[in-house]
Amino acid sequence: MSLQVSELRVYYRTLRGEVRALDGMSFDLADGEILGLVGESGCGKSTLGKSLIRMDGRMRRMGGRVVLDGAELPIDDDRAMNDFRFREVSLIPQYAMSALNPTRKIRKMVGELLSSRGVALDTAELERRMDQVGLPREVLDRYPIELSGGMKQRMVMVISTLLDPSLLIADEVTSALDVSTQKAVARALLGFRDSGYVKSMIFVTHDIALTHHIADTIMVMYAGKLAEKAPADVIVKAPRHPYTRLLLESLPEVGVRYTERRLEGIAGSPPSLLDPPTGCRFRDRCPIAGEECAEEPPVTEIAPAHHVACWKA
Amino acid sequence: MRRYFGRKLLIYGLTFFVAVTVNWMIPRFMPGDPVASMIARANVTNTEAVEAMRAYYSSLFGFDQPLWQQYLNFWGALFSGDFGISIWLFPTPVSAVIAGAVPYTLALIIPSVLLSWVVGNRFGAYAARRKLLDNTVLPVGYVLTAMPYMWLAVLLAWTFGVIAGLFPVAGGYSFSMRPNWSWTFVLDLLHHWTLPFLSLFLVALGGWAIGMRNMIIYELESDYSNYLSALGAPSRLIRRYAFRNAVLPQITGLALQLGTLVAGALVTEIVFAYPGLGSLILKAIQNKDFFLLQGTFLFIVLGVLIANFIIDIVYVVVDPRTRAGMAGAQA
Amino acid sequence: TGGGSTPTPPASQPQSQGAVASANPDQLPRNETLYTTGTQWGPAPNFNPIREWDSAVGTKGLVYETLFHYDTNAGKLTPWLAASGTWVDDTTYELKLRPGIKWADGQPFTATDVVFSFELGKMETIPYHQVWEWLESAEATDDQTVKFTFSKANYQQWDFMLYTRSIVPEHIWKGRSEQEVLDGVNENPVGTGAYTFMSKGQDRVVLQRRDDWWGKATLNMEPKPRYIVDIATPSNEVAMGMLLQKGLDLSNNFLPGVANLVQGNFGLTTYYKEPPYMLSANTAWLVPNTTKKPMNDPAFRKALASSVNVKQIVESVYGNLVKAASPTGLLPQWDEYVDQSVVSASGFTFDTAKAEKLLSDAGYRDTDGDGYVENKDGSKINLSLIVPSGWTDWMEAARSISAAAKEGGIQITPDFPDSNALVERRVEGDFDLLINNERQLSNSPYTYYEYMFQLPIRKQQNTVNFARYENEKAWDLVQQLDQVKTDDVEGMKKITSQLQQIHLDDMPVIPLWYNGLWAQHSTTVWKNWPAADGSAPKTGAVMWRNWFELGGFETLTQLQPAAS
Amino acid sequence: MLRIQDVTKQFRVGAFGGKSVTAVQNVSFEVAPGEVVSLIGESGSGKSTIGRLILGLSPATSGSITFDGLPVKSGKEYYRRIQGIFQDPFSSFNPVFKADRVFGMIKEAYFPAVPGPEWSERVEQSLRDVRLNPGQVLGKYPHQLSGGQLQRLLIARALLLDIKLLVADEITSMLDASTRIDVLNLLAELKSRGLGVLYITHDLSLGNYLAERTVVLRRGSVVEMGLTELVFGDPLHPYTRELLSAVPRLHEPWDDAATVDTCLYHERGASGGLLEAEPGHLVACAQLETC
Amino acid sequence: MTALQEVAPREREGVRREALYFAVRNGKLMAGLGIVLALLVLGLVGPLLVDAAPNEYGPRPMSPPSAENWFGTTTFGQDIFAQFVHGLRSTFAVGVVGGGIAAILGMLVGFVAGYLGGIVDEVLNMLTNIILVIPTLAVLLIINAYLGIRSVAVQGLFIGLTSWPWAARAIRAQTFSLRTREFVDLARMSGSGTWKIITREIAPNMSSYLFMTFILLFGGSILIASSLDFIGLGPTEGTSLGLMLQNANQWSALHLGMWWWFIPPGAAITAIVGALYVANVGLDEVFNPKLRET
Ligand SMILES: Nc1ncnc2c1ncn2[C@@H]1O[C@H](COP(=O)(O)OP(=O)(O)OP(=O)(O)O)[C@@H](O)[C@H]1O
Ligand SMILES: Nc1ncnc2c1ncn2[C@@H]1O[C@H](COP(=O)(O)OP(=O)(O)OP(=O)(O)O)[C@@H](O)[C@H]1O
Ligand SMILES: [Mg+2]
Ligand SMILES: [Mg+2]
Repeated sequence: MSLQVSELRVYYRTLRGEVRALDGMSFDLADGEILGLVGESGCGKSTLGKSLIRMDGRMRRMGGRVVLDGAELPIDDDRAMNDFRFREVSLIPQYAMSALNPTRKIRKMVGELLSSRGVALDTAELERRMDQVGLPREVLDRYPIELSGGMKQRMVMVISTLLDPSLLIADEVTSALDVSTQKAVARALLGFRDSGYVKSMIFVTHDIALTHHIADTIMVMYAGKLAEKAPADVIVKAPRHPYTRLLLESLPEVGVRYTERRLEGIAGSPPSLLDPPTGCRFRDRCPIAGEECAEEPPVTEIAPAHHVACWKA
Repeated sequence: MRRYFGRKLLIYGLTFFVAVTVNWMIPRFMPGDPVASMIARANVTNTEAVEAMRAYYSSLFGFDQPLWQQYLNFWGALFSGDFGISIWLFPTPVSAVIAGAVPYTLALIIPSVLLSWVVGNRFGAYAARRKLLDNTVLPVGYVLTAMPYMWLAVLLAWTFGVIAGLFPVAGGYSFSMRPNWSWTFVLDLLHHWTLPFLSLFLVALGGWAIGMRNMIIYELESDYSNYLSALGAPSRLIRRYAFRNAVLPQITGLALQLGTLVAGALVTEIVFAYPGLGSLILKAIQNKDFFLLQGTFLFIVLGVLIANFIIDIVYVVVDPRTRAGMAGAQA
Repeated sequence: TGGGSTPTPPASQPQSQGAVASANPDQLPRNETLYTTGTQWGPAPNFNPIREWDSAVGTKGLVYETLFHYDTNAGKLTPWLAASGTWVDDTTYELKLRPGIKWADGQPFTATDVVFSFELGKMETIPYHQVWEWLESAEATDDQTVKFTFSKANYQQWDFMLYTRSIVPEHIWKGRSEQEVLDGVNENPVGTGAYTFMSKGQDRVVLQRRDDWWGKATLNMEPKPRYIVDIATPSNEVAMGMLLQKGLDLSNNFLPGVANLVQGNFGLTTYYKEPPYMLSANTAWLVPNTTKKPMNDPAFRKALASSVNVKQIVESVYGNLVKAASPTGLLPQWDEYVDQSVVSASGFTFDTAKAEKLLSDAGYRDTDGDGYVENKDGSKINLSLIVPSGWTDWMEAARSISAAAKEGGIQITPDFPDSNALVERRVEGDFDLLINNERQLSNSPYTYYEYMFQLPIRKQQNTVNFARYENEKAWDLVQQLDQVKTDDVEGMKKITSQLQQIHLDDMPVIPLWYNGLWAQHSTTVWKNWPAADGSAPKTGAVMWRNWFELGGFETLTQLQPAAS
Repeated sequence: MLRIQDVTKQFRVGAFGGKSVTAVQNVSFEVAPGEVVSLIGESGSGKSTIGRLILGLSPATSGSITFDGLPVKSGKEYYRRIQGIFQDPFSSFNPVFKADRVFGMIKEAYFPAVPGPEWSERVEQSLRDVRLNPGQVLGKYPHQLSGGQLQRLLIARALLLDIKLLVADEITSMLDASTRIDVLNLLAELKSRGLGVLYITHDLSLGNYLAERTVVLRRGSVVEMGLTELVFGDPLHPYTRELLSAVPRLHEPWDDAATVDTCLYHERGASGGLLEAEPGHLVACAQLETC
Repeated sequence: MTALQEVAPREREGVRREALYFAVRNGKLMAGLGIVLALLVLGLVGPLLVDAAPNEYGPRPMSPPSAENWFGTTTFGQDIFAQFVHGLRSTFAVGVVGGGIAAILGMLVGFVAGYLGGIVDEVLNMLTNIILVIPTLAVLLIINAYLGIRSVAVQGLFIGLTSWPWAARAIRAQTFSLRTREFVDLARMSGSGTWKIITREIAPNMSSYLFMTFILLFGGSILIASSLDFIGLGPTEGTSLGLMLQNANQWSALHLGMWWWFIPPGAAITAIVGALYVANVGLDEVFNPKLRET
């Protein structure tokens, strides 16, 4: 067991009250596992990612714990967390395009970053990893502005994994890229796992199809809670949570034509996390909701490694 | 790169052209006749003598030629370094008058601009996001920038000069001195230079500190800073990067501020009777010395343009983004 | 001066130059140096004695000298380069020069130099060109004698010429073009005077005493300061600051509030210990443009004169640093030429009621009830009083005049154009009222009356009769005055009395106050400054151009080091 | 109806237009009434530029765009018949005003004479047409509405005018998967009412879902176009194939075989047109025969 | 990327309400505005309260602050408090006129250049750059000296005419980014013309920014005016804080120890301008969540 998250609650403090962006998340992540995290916009995916590495000023942990490789992560202690960052937990941010200091050549920046963490820059290793993602070596002697979006994205990937962290969080790393670059980046992530640069990975996206290609397990979130978590194929082929099902049904696959098969979206909109309703949070939009849904459904393991939070599953 | 500088040069060229043209127009189209004032001062009553003098001075200043000719002559003279003859200090050439004053002004402006910039930026960067310092540096900085130059000058003169008697309040060097490169003289120069310098330095310092503080707060919130802290980089490194990036706009700011700083120097010189361009301009205005005014004005414009150009070059050297943009590099 | 506060002296004296004097050859010894200011306002532009109005301090008087000086107290010429001068007949003047005088370059000073200097005036643009309208010839009859022959002997003006024109060395100046003479910088001046220029800087000139100066033996005089440093302070308050910091010995600036300092313990002195503190140097006049309505009416001008509250200007604006002028406007030095009977019969004083009466008698009434009188034809009167912008004391004075005139019912609006524009308007006659003080103390009231009455009126009036007052009789009298020998005081008085009558009857210009011969001295290093009481010298302590001949130089010879 | 003929667009960049970038080159295609044409291509391929040209928001450098035979002319009359909707619903609304201002602007410009109550009626009808509850969306600020709601408001706005063509530029890329499909379905319904739609996207699956015909764009030029089933079913141009292969599909692994040699990327020169590979399927590839 | 992050704002609070909420809690903003307002009120009401005319000679020249003369008197016995309150008025007037004109010009040039782009932009940009590089105080000196600026309004006018370039630059940059926003295109497709788009779409979006620009221009004008006044190029009618400083200096208040003459005007200018700047930071924090202290 590489990562264990239990009953994690992270709220945002705002003027109007607390936004319960993560409201009791529990899940495990094994060594070597890639976890795809999907869900509608605003369901708390990024919050989870941030909680695991660096909470911003408005986030508060309201409960729960995170254990990585047997050690508890002091996620709300910015200082203590520093020892884990980069070495144990690392991140490929959503904003990879602007994540590199624009006024430093990349080689220098990497060198300074590493030495600030007390590690000497191993150029050979760095270049080997760049080769692996198909980055030419002269990139190191360029400024970030001189790289294309895809190149920057891959460079950030290489940098983030230089210290072989045991957990890598990749938050929406592909959403701004076009399909061909998307594919290359996704492949590179897989390669990193396979080469052992990272042990396990959380891949955050809203593109289920893409997740399916790289993730071993897919976790679906809804309104700050876990809805369903299962091996990728299981989620795609035999989803049990009504939300997952509806989500999949609304995906226009290549080949699906309006004239042939009309897809439907999910009616309604997700609840406000400021003051979430009691009981099952999907209840209002759920076509099969029933009486029991007024009560919050527990996460149950209905099959090996298949967790669902639904009374009807 | 070439285009960038080409463009800059074009702007500077145009600015210079406009400035020179406006400048040329001053004595010709403004009320007040320099020839009349020359004559009035000479205390001549006799009509013929007045006429003779009028003719003489008109030709001396070139007013007897057609306007376009005067304009061309003006440019011609300019390129041969001839700014005409001062009326107030007749018959000293304007260039000589300016040359006498410029060292003082430069000695005030250059150190105060550079030092205030460097120190102000350090200060501001240091203060940003440090609650306690921020709460002191910020108000002090604002009070300093908000001070009219001359008021700070007057306050300094009053406290350190009149009350404490630590510094002289007028002149470029002691009146008992004759310029030479002995230590005593240099120390004396510095002694006189201190208060005017301080007044310029402090006002500008406040501005830079504030500017830097605001810039760096933005930079510390930027994506690359967040990324670095997510990777656990120590705040020392993050601050260093943020500083470097925040300094860049401050460089452009320096270019923008030059004009104001020059103006500040003028006022300060007047308060401290410092024998630089500021005192000269004031006298030129009071004495309607058009030619001297033209000369000083051109000199300042030229100085500011050159300084701007240097800043532009520096900017290109320090900011890779401009270079990359100019080379049209696309990866 | 009301309950004026007396500031406390500064804590210490930062400029203790004397201490290290001997250590550094480039530093002037404090106890042998006189620091002055109030004459130059920027770097010295030239050393050309012909440019009497803007040459470096001391060019005339310290470096170049004149034939005579004029003793303002005794009211007569003092021989200087000349040993004597006499009218051999009504149109011939013979000048004897002192023997043994040498130029600074060692060449002897001779009669040809004098002739040469006067003949420079034949050039049209030289300021004293007009002397050749009535001077026929100047010739050196021997090394020590010059004979001047006149077509018309203007005695009063001639005396003025004698002490105001510098004598320049022929052997150096010969062959200079008109332009060089008028506009030349004259970089290395060679004069006969007691000083030479030692150095010149951005804000100062330094003069050094010539120990081989002829006057030391011949006149038995020696100016005491070995060095004179004249500093170009940009403004009066800076001069005051330096004076207080003991950086200056003599300030010839108008220093408002100096009365407080004189009374406080600052080591500052002025000529008088009490108001007006200063000697008088010139008269400030209110000049009406007599070509314009209603200033063309003598009755209106007289009413105007009565409505000006000079006392308030003297007290509030100047803090009693000046003196109210007598109705004749003649300087106190010329008191003997004032005909008291004329003054008491026709003089005026500030009297609002009188002004109102004069106005209504003359037909100026407030017909529309706005508090101001109208012209006789009912049109509004709104006079603008122009004063150069930036001349703060005059600006204040103009405001005061306007306020007082309002009481009397005359509407006057102060206006502050730039001095250049003002000069142009004055020259062209494009003004209602202005204040002017351009005539200085001289050897004769003639210069004042010339200023008041000169005819003919030209399109442009450059230096005199700005009021454009036309009175043939008066001008005739002025010319007659010029023809009176300068030692004939009674003859002069007879004419000046008539002129005073005309002046007071017609009021072409209205005298306001006497501007001071601003001189405030510090006794820290030098003492025995001129003062009204005791045995102190009675000369003026000024470095102003054209004043060395009027006693400024003599003051230098009377100074004593404070330490002695 | 809409006819684009040999359109080229160059942008001048740099000081005084020193350099120029060709964003669109020799593009020709048509959109018929009631037809959805999808414009597909990678980022920067010139899709949005074409959309803006059609909408008259920027002028073409050369070539002609005609609508019902008349040239594009940005102005009230033109926009009565053609409207556009853009990628980002949040930036399409002025954040400082209420969202329903977009309707007010239409009234002000086109229907000043229509009395208030009647206008409200029309607006509400139009909102219902796009399946929005008027009560839920009127009088709210943009940030109080969801992306899907906002996009639908924009469609409703366009429908107030009797438009014939809607240019929809990536209108779903900022939306959730489920909202996205709702908007797409709405477009499809409009089509059936006779509205022509130019659907611009980089998501091939969406283009495929909706469009009768597809135009594939690469670096400003058309590389392949034709009936959607032909283009997607039998892509001829290597670029189209590569694009298709890169699309992640739920039930199939990525198809690496489709990645082809770069030598095949030779397009016909700017001079050449497109080859007709089969009826209704045009392609630009010089070496088509060899692959 | 940023565009994607914007999907979340459904939960965002009302922008305005939030701004107000932070505004009233922002110490800098409140303190700054408070000081400016207090001085403004003093300037407006003060002249009604003191009966001494500002330039009228009084009976007690050179007296330090006392019950009769709160701020003491000048060399001529003028009541410094009377001058001060009148001076405040004209100082604010110069700020409003100068800052207002500069803001209008800056907005005009900035909006037009930023929105129209192309050759118009090039030309305006060049103009802006030219005026930016020319040391404006020197120009003002010349203009003032020759045209004889003799009233507060004209002084403000000239300051306004020369101090807009940086504002134009900043506004242009903002407009540039706003112009690519899609609601601008939408407005064009609703038949709005250029002018309407600028005033109704773009400007309201930068209202806080424009306000802040005005504040800075306002403060700047006051400072420039005081410098001009000080060198004797100020208005000749009436009084202003800069003129008071000039007078104090000219009449040697410094050397005569009359501190009460030169301290209040300078302190007031500093207070007004400084408070404006501080308020500006406060505003910045209000409108820019990133800067809020967490
Ligand atoms: N700084 C913040 N302050 C207050 N609320 C926030 C903040 N950041 C996020 N939230 C709220 O927290 C909830 C979860 O946000 P989060 O960013 O984790 O969603 P997400 O699933 O990553 O969405 P997306 O797919 O749009 O990135 C949302 O309701 C959002 O409005
Ligand atoms: N205003 C402009 N000035 C200069 N170049 C431009 C401008 N607009 C677009 N371009 C360039 O034209 C090309 C095509 O841009 P366009 O926006 O049409 O692409 P797109 O296919 O819509 O891309 P995306 O999928 O990213 O929206 C790009 O290279 C772009 O840089
Ligand atoms: Mg997210
Ligand atoms: Mg696009």
